[in-house]
Formats: sequence, structure tokens, C-alpha cells
Amino acid sequence: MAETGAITTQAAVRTRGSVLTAFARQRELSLAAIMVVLGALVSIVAPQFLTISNLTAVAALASIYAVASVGEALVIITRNIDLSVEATIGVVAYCVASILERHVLDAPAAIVLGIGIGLLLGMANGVIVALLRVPSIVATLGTLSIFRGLDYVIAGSHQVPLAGLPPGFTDPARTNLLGLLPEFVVVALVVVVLGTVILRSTRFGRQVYAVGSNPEAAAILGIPARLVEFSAFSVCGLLAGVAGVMWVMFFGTINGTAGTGIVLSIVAAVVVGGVSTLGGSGTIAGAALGALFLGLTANALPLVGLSQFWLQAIYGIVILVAVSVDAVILRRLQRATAERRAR
Amino acid sequence: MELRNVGRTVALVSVAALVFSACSGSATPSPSAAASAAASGAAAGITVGYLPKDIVNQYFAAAKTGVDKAAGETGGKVIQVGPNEAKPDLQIPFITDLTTQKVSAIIISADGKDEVAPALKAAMAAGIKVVGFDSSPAVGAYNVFVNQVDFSGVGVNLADWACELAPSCTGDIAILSAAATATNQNAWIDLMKTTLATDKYKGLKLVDTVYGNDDATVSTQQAQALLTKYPNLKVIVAPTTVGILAAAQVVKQAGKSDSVKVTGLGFPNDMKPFVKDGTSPVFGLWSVPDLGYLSYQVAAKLVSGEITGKEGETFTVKGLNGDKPYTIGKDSVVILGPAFRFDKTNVDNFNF
Amino acid sequence: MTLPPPAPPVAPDAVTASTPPRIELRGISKRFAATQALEDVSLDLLPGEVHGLVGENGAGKSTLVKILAGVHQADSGTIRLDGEATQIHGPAHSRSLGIAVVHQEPRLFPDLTVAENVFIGHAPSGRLGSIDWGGTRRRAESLFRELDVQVDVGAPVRGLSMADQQLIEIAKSLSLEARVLILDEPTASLSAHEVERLFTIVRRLRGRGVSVLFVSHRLDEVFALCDRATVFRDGRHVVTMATRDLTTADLVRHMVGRTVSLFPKVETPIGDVLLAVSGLTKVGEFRDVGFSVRAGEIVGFAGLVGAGRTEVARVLFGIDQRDRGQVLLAGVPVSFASPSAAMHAGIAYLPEDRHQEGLVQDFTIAQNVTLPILPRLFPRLLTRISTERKVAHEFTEQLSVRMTGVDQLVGSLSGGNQQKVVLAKWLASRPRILILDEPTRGIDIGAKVEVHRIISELAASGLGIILISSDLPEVLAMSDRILVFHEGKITAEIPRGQATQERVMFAATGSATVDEPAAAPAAGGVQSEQRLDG
Amino acid sequence: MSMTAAPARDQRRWMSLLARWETLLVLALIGLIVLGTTLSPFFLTAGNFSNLIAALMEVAIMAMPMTLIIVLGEIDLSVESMAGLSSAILGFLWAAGVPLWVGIAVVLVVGAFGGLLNGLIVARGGLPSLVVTLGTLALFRGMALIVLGPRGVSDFPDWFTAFGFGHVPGTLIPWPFMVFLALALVLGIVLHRTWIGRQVFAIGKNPSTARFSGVRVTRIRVSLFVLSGMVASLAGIILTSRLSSARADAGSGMTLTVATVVLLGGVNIFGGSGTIPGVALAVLCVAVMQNALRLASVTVEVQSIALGLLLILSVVIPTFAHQAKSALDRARRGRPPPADSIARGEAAP
Repeated sequence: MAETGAITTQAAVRTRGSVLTAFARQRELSLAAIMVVLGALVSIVAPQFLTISNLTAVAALASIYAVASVGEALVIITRNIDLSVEATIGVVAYCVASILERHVLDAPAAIVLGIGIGLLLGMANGVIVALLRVPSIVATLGTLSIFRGLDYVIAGSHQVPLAGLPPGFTDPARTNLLGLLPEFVVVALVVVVLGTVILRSTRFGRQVYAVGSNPEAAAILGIPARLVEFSAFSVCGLLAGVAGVMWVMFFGTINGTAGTGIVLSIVAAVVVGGVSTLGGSGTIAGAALGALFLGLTANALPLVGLSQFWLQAIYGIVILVAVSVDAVILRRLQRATAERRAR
Repeated sequence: MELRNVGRTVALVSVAALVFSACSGSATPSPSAAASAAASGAAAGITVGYLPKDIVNQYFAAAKTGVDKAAGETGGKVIQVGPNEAKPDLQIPFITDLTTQKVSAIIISADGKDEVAPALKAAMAAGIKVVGFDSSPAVGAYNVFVNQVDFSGVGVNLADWACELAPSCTGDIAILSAAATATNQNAWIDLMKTTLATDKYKGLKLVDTVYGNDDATVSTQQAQALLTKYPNLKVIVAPTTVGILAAAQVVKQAGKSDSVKVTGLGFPNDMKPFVKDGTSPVFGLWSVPDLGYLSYQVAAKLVSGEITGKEGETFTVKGLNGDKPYTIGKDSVVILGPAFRFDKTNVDNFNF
Repeated sequence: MTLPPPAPPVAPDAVTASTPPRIELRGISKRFAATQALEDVSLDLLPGEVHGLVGENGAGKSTLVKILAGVHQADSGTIRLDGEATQIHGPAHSRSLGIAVVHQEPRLFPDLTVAENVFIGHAPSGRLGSIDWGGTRRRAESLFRELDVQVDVGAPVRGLSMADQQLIEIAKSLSLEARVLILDEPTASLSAHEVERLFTIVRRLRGRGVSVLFVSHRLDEVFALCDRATVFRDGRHVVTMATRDLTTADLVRHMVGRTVSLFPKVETPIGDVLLAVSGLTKVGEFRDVGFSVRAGEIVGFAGLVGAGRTEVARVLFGIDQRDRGQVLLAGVPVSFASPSAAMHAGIAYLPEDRHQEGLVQDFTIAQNVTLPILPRLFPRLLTRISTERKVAHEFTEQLSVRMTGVDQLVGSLSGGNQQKVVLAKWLASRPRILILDEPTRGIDIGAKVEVHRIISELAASGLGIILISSDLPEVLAMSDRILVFHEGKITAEIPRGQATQERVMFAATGSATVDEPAAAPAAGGVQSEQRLDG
Repeated sequence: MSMTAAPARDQRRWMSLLARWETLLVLALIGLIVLGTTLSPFFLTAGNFSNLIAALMEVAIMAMPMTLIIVLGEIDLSVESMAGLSSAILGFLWAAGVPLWVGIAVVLVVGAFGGLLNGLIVARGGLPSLVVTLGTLALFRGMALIVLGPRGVSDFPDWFTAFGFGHVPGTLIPWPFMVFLALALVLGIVLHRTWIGRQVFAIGKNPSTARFSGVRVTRIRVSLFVLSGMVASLAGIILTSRLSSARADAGSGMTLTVATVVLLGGVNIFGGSGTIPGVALAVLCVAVMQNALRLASVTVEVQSIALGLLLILSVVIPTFAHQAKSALDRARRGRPPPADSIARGEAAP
């Protein structure tokens, strides 16, 4: 603690803290840095890794996960979890593809409808969690089952082939804006930027953090926690809808199984991106970067000669390391505070 | 307050119902609707359980149209059951339940030959005829296995198509398979490797075999990695309908349709755009509905006692094999016929 | 023990007549179940004054703060704000009236930045209703500049010290343009330097015309900071006087003048030394603590919250680990890695937080009583309801717990009976050393007497007892010897015969020995001092 | 005092028995059996019972330790991949010529170590079990894939495969069901009739009180995770035996079913309450429901929707029942207090 004339708080001298701590606090920067370092290492073994064509290909798929992860992050920041996103993606993907195949709607309307379906399913989750007070893990475990069942009911064994989609519908997954940035990456960037602005600069955004950070204090301040939770689930559903539409564009051929099992990757991306499952902390940019990180890892493995069988194990280790680092940082911070005060 | 919530919920539910009814269309065949009671002929009135690997895959839906057609012609009844994920442990309860229901026969695509064997043997012990199709249960756990295609034939076909697509039959090729546990995939790949070892194909170099698990995401990632890892790759051979589609999409996305070609086994409906844009000028498959049709006919003949499944028995099925007789071969296997080659001259004639 | 003459309900003060009080409380009463927390209390808070509110635990200070903060509503009495009769409906209403409360444990959002915490709920709006981030920062910065505090308003609150968090709460109250600032035991966990900084800021606020109610039981701080001081005792107003007219001795006399004839301490022969502690140190909590406890002896730990009493107990019971020092149990050096190890050695600890640490609320009485002794009670693993009920019966009967039966859920018992269940639980473990941390906090007077009787009888049966209590008369009446803690050290050891409330209070506040502002070392896990709503 | 209270207490006991979750589950089970009988003539045939339960045995077995872990206030998502890892290692060792019983022993030890890893990170590192076991869920599955790769190992000896698929001689009871019964019995006794179980409940309800009462909280946490890992290994062995094939992807997707069954059994997701009989009943309910719907040729998607609805309703119904009950109490409180309130002992002396 500085003993100068004016009153100084720890916050003013925080910059003196260990470099490591500062580094780890800025999860987005450190993740980006880790990606750069690992990328450099991989490209020593496999120079093809750091080529525009490879990176854009990876980024397109990762963007879908990133969009879904942003919604999941929002829910996790409010101290909840949404396990049903993958089923929402599946329902939306099939609905959009099926509607296009049967020419019920034209492409823009189908996209809007798909996102609307996502919103609707998200709102259903919101009602069950915020209104019926079912713990989110139970509620969304249930809706995961229900939505997936719904998907099978709607789809049956029908598969919408690529040829069933209007010509050019899948182009956004494969074209670059101005020949540079894949359009999917642009979508993800827009979602991240918009989300960041909303979370940082709107009353709702700050309430999301407040509810997750200290529910009791939020209640004292009169923050409508249930409404905030409901909104978070709704937005998560909406973004799952966006991801579902992107899914159709990327894979082209859609049946009732689209998205099966990807919720674990989405939650993993959020955790790796530095969003605490205890709520209240983390950014959606981090979550999106987490998705990109996992996507790059999946891409790099075969290039460095590791079989894909290593992927799962590496994901597991990455998750464990990420949460352990968070815990160590927090504990170190607390100890530092205690020691400073003991002086 | 309470009432308003109820009102809102009702509104929400009705909107949802409207939306979802818009999604599901005529494309969905109603399950087990094919059950027609009208009995005629020797195998009339039999009930057959149709158990695909999973009920979501359109391959099995296509096969079922053949099964239903045959049942409709003979007056039998088809019960379609099955999991929504292709996993052997999920398939077993359906076998035991069909046994409980005392169906006349079970037509099954086994999701693991050893896994389902005990349950199938129990079914056979209960007097139920078992017909395998598409993917074989273990030998002894079926009465007849209807093989879609001659294994060695497909191996040769795959090698031939790769040779045709690689410029002057030289350059790097790679295989994108399904799960490495898949019996038929591995058989084809082995036979393809044998074929590649012959002189005609010495210009082709098989650089890698990767597995996409018949999962769209994994197959896509694997195909992307192949493109990145082998800049000189000429052909990706994917003997799986999921894999060939993923590979074609990845190649097209990378803008490499001219330099990298994709071939293998795929659905005409999936591959039409890629045949036309030159990403995948040639690929193959057999007539999946015919496979279902033959399987049902075999099941009916087993039930009626016309055949027993012994090696050397012969029978004819009207409309298949040019009305010539089929012969049951070693391990009670019947082969539907050779793989069918699709290219831009004929692909538009098919709809499955 | 004599009862001092009752003081007039409202202090006639020269200032009162000239300016209308900012807050005028008249005849406020509040009752919680069996406890009369406040009885006909009146108090004036003037514009631009720092008003000290002192009293022992249970005197009613926190209840009054909670009424002003809108957490509780008074049963009777009137509140006037700047001359206008007001009812405070809830926390939000209280804030909108310009009343800001800074709690001992700040209620902030650890993951939001300093600026956001200051402006949460009333951030300046920019275009489209979005938060004007730059404006928020600038205004937060200017607030802290006004306070002459350097702070990085963009940093998250997580990891900031209590003291810094309190400053944020104060800045928040400034941003709300609060007319009344209530500081509820703000110094309990601050270091000397931090206390001084807080005082500087409070004086600046006073200069701006803010009325400050400063709740504390650190007398030196009251003298250093306050213009006037009010003393509460047992929920009643005792006296309000200008601090310049008061001495520490006066204040202590007003605070402690309580009747204590209720406690039946049984004199018992003191046996051998059971527990001997020397040089016990835990960095940042307490240092060089040494004492001994004999069989049949009750050793009182007096001192302020955070002075190190509970912290020593936690180390003795194996919850925390010591840094230095030695503990001899019946002459054998011991070190406990866990509470279960301490328990096996014959130490029992009745924690100060009955709800969070003492009981499982939706277990039955029997299940709670047998929880620590399960492995011993049922060496063959299988539990037997009959055995369990028998044991529970035996010990609850001994403590005359009022219940429908041992199958009653503990959560449905009254506070006093709950505390007896905790006692029964520890008695069932047949300890040699029993550490009681605030055993009578928040229980009604009748139950309190019974608990004292029980403690006395336990000592008579040969247990060594450590009695930690902020209730001075209790410590004085029950203890054979009193150790007074101050700033993590034992500052006095007073035998029963020589102990007076004044002597203990002087030692506990450091007034007798030190002139500098009192300061307590860091203390994790310090609980808010009063709980009457239990 | 207790005399006057007795009749009221008896009445309350009856009420609470009626309101118990287990009672509801029994009623649901009866309802489902009736439904099954009407849906299919084959439902009540001999042999159907064994089919009905055989399909769910690995899930049921893993649900037993999961019950204890959730009562403790934690969760173990990694069980399915531990089952997969066990299957993979067993297959790898068998293919390498190691005797099967040695392989089984090795696999159980691996399960214990996996559980130990979970337990140590959760209990010592103080990290949330949801995330930790999400990590090991991926890690164990990855290790399984590394060990066995994509191949399947079959050709296990007959006695081994007979164990998974066969019946107890002279009956139609599958062997795995006996394992489940034994496990349910042992863990039911441990949870409800021993002091270890009492301590588990205490930790689930209030960890600090438990710790302050000398309960070895860390030790119990770690032990239960070890148990969970070992039982998951056992389930992996049974799965391998039932499928007569070892695969790295064995058991994938089972964790969600395990968690669903446990929650349906009335276990509170936040810990502190739940019973083994409740979970066992939930296993039977789910098995009967799936079997009845399969026999009626109702497609799997409907089953999936039904299961999800059941899960959500299992939380919503008690909550609403509770609210209705307290509303009723409030209404009743307007009237003169019932006799038993005198005995409540709340009055000051």
C-alpha cells in the first residue's frame, strides 16, 4: 500500500501485481497469446497450418460454435447453464432446411423464422427456469431431451439434401467478405461486438453480471433477477437459432441429428474462455475465443501427426487447466490482499 | 397475474405448434403406415420387424421404401423400430422387444456384428427368422445376410474411380472413412488397397486414411485437415455417404474443385450439385430401395420355408437381378448386385 | 453490581433547539419473538454532525440501523426526516430518502468495476439508453477526487480489501447524494492506517453537511471522530452527550451498567492443567498467545470482535492451522489437522454462527445431537434409531430443551433451544475441553440463564471451559479468569476477584495502554456482531 | 406434552408418507404397468421383464453412486467416459493376451484412480465438480480412444459374455440386474442406515456444520468419487460383457440418462436429500415406460419427449404442491390453532 499524501487504494496500485496475475486476468489477451504461440509451434511442424486457406476454413466452422458459445456464456454469467442449445440448433437447422426444401418461404424469411424458433425455445427454457423455478441444469437437461425429441418428430428419417436448398443459400459459409474475411467470421464478430456492447453498456448487461455476481445484493438493489434470467435464456435461444441457420449453410445436408453432442464443446469453449461457472464473471469475447481455440486445436492435431483420438483427451486437459488456473489466480489474489493488510 | 401468465403460455404454445407444423412436411413418411392387412400369397399375414442402425438416417428410410413395397405386394406387415443414434447397445432392446412380440422375421442392419449377436441368436431360438442387410451381424446370428454389393467389386470400383479422377492416374490420394469399427468400410478399404498394389495403379499414392465417424462435424474437420496437410492431394475417396458429402463441401469451400476430386459412395440426391460443378464427377452406390425389397422377400421366403438359408440354395425375386435366380453363398450371404456408377449422364434419373 | 440511574429519553442539547434534526426518532420499539430488541428509543441526528452510537452486543444498535435502512420496520414510534414524518418501507425506499448504509461487510458485486459498483442502478445514461461509460468513469473519478482518494475506477472490485470496498460504498452514497450516512461497525476489520483514512473521509463528508451515524464499540474511535455520542443498553436509550463532555470512563460506565445477578456460578475446585498454550501465532490474526486451562475452570476470552478470540479457538479446534507456537493437551504436544482430529483428542467447539456452523437445520434434534459422535456411537456402521434417540434424549433432557420430541426438526426450534441442542451435541461427544464461542448470542434471557447454569455445571463436572463472549457481564460472572484480547494479543489476564467491567473494557479497547487509534489486525471470517432475528 | 401431540403426529406421518416422492413413483410405476398392459398384449409375458430391465442396467448401476454424490451436493459427469475407458482397457489387455480376470482387476483399479483424480481436484482444489468432471468426461473418453483407437475387440470367452447377457440359472433374471440389486442394497444401507450416510446427508445440507462437527468432509467427498469411478468401471465391464465387445465409445451419452434417472428419483440437484429406493423406483419407471412404448411401436422421439417432461415435472410438481400446501396452511392459520401447536415448545419460559 502506497503511503503517499493522498489516500491510495489497492486498486490504484494493482498494476504492481505480478505479471502472471495480470496476464491471467486478461483472459482474452492470454488466450489469444497462447493461440499465437501454439500456432507458431504447430506451423514449425506443419507450415500449412498458418495459411489463409486453412485458417479461414477453420474459422468458418469455429464461428458457428462461437455464436452458440456467446449465448451459453450469457446464461452461465447469470449462474445458470443451458444444456439444450445443441437441440435448439438441431431443431432450427432442420426447420429452416425443410421449409426451404418445400419452398414454403424464401431464404430471408426462413432465416428469420429459424432465428425466431430459436428465440421461442430459449423463452421456453426461460419460463421453466425463471418462472417455474426449476434449477437450470435440471430444466435444460429436460428440454434437451424434449427439443431433440421434437426434432426427431419433425424430421423423421427425412434428410434435406444440399440440392433441396435454394441455389446460393450455402454460399455464406464459403465466401469471404471483400475476399478477406469469411462471412461466417463476420457474423460471429457482429454477434460478439453487439453482445459486448450490450453487456458492457446497457442496464440489462450490467444486471446480467449483477445477478450472477451477488444475487443477494442484486435483490436489495431491486434488480429483477427473474426477468434477467429469462432474457438471458431467450437470447441464448436466439443465438442458438443463428447458429442453427449457420449450421444449415455450412453443412448443407440436414437431418434430425444435426448438432448432437456439441453442447459439451460449447460449454467447454465458454469455460476455456474464462467464464466462471459460478456466475458473474467472464466476457463473451472470451467465450468466442474459447470456441476458436478449440476449433484450432481440432485442426492442428492431424497436422502435427496426432490422431484425432487425442482431441478429446486434450480438450479435457484444457478444461481442467483453465479452471485450475482461474482458481489459483483467485486464491493468489486473495492471499495477496490478506498479506498486504497484514503489513 | 396468474391468468395473464396462462394466457401468455397458451399463446406461446399455439405459436410454437404453428411454427413446428410448418417445419414438418409431407416429406416425413408416417411410421409403419405400410401395414396393410390384405393377405394374399404364400407369405401373407407375416409381420416383419425392420430394425435399421438408426431411424434418422435417410439411407435406411430409402431402404424401407423397398421393404414397404415388398410387404404391400405380399400383404405383410412391417414394424419399424430403432434408436435415433447408431449405437449397438441402443439396438439390443429393440431386438429383444421384437422377440417378445413374436414377429415372424427381423430385418436388421447390425450396428456392431458381435454386440447384437446374442440377442439375435435368442430371437432365432424363439423361431424368428433373421435377415441381415447393409451391415452384417456375426455369422451364425442370422439366417441370411443380404449384401448390397460384392465387397471386392467395390474395392476395385473405388480404385478405378480414383484412377479416373487423378490426372493420368498419378498423385496423392487419401481415404475418408466412417468409424474405423465399421465392418464394411474396412473390408472395402482393404480390398481397395489390394487393388492399388497392382501395376495399373502404381502412380497413385495412398497418403492417409482418416475417420470421420459418420459425423458431419468430424468428417468436415478431417477433410479440412487432409487438404491442409497434403497440398498435392488429387483425390479424396470416401466410401461413406456422410464422408463423401463432407469432403465435397470442404473441397468446394476451399475453391479447389479443379485440383482435388472427391469420389466414393454417396446418395445421388446429395451429390448432384457436386457432379455438376465438377467436384465429384464420378461416384457410386447401389439401389438402396432394391436392397430393402430383396431383404423383405428373403425374409418372407424364410418364413414360408421356401428357403432355409443354406449355402447353395437358389431363389428368384421378380424384378431384381433381371429375374434371374439368386444363389445363397458362403456364410449364407446373398449379393444384391454390383455397385452402380453415377456421373453427370445419369445422376438426375435417381431420387434417393 | 449496581444499576445506574436511568438517563432521560432524549438528551437536551443546545444544538437541537437551533437546527431541525436531519433525523428525529421518537419512541421506537421493535420486538423479535422473545427478544425486545428496542424499547422506546429516541435519537436525533443533526446535519453536519458525526454521531457515535455505542453499546454492547444486544444493546440494539444494529436493529436501529436496520430500521433506518428499511430492512426492518419499527413496531411503534415515529421517524422524522428533516422535520417530515416518514415511514421507511424497504431498502430501496430508504436509499431514495437519502439514507446510505455502509455495512461492516460491504455488499458489492465483485466482478463489476469500481465505477460500476458506485453507479449500479443509477448509471448516467447516454444515447439510446445505453450506459454512458465515459460519463460513469468520469463521475466516479470525480467522486473519488472529492474524497481525495486515488483509485482505479476501471478495476474490478474482486480482490480489493474490505477497507477499499467500504470506500466504494461511501462513494456510492455520495453519488446518491445521501443526506444521512450510517457506518455500521466499519472499523471492525480495518488496519490502523485504513481506519485513519476512513476518518479523514468521514470528516470531509461532515464538512459537506452530511449527517453521519457512526456505530462502534471502540470507544477511542468514538472520541476521535464523533461530535456527540449516544449509548444504548439492552435495547434502551441511556444517554446522549457531546463527546467533549465525556470521558472514556463515563462511556464505559453507561455501557456496562447492567444487572448480572442472574447467573448461578457454582464455585468448583480447580484441577490439573488440561490445556497449555504458548507462543501461539497465526500471521495476520494473532500473535504470541499463551494461556492455560485447568479442569473445572472457566476461562473467559473478552475483547472486541476481530481481536483474535475466535481465531485462536479455530486453531485449537483444527479448523485453521497455526504458524508458530505450542499447544499441550494434558501435557502432550498436539497439532490438529482437522476438527475431527481435535474432537478425538477431546476438544469441542461451539461455533459463534449457530445457523451456518452449529446445526443442520433440517435434521432432527436427534440427528444433530449425534452428528459428531456417530462413529463412536455405532462402531459397526449401522445406525440404530433407538440408540440415537436415547442419547439425544439423555442430553437434551439434561439441558431441558423444549421440544415435541427428539424427532422434531431443529429448524423449528426457538433460538435458545437451538443453542441448547448445539450444547447437547457437544456434550454428547464427552469432551475434556469445551470452547464456547458466544454461547448466548441472540437467545432470550430465560434461555440465557439456563445456558449459564449448564456451563457452570459442566465446569463442576471437571471440564475445562473456554468462554468467548462479547457480553461483558456474562464473562465477568461466569469466568474464573478473564483473558482480554486486543489486536491479536492478550493484553490483560484478570482473576475473577479483581475483574470489573471497566477494567476489562479498558484492556479490550486498548485505551488503558495505547493512545494511538485502535486498530485490529486482519481477521478473516469476522461475523457481523449482532443477530437478533434468529 | 408428547401425549397430546401423538395423534397429530401420527396423522402428519400418514400425510407425509402419502406426499413422499417414492409413493408417487410407486403409483407412477403401477400406472405405467397398466398402460403397458393395455398398449401391448406382450407386455405381461414372461421374459419381457428381463428384457425390460436389461437395457438400462449400466445406467441403473451408475445411478447408485451418482445418487450419493448428488446428495453430497456434487455431480460426476465423467461416469460414461470412465465406463468407456474401462471397456477400452479391458479390450486392449484381452487383445494383448492378458488373462481376463487380471484385466478386470486392472480396470477396477483404473476406475478408482479416475475417481480419485476427480475427488482430489474437487475436494482439495475446491473447484466446482460440474466443470472438473466435464473436463475428465472429455479426458477419460480421449484416453479410451488413445488406448483402443477405433477398433473393437470381441472374441471374449463365453463365460464372460454370458454374464452380461445371460440369466441367473433357472430364472429369467439377468445377471447385471443382480449386480444392480446388490449395489442398491449395499448403497441403500450405507446411505440410509449407516452413519456414513448420515454424514453424507449432513455435508449435502450444510458442509460447514458437518466439518465443524468433526465429519471428515474431504475424505468422504474423495471416497464417493472413488466409488463412483469404480462403479463406472464395473458398468463398463458389464457393458463390454453384454455387448460381447470392447469399444472406446462404449457408454457415450449415458451420463445424461444417469443424471435424469437420479433426479427423477427425487434427489435434490443441490444436495442434501434423496433416497436410493426412490432412484431404484425411477430406474424401474423409466425402464417400464421405454419398454411399453417400444412394444407399442411408439417411436423413440416420443420417449425422449416424455422423459424430458417427466424430469421437469418432477421438480415443478413438488414445488407447486409445496406452495399449495403453504397457501392452505395460511388459510388454516386464520382459524384457531390446532392442538399440536401448543406442543411446539416455541414459547419463552
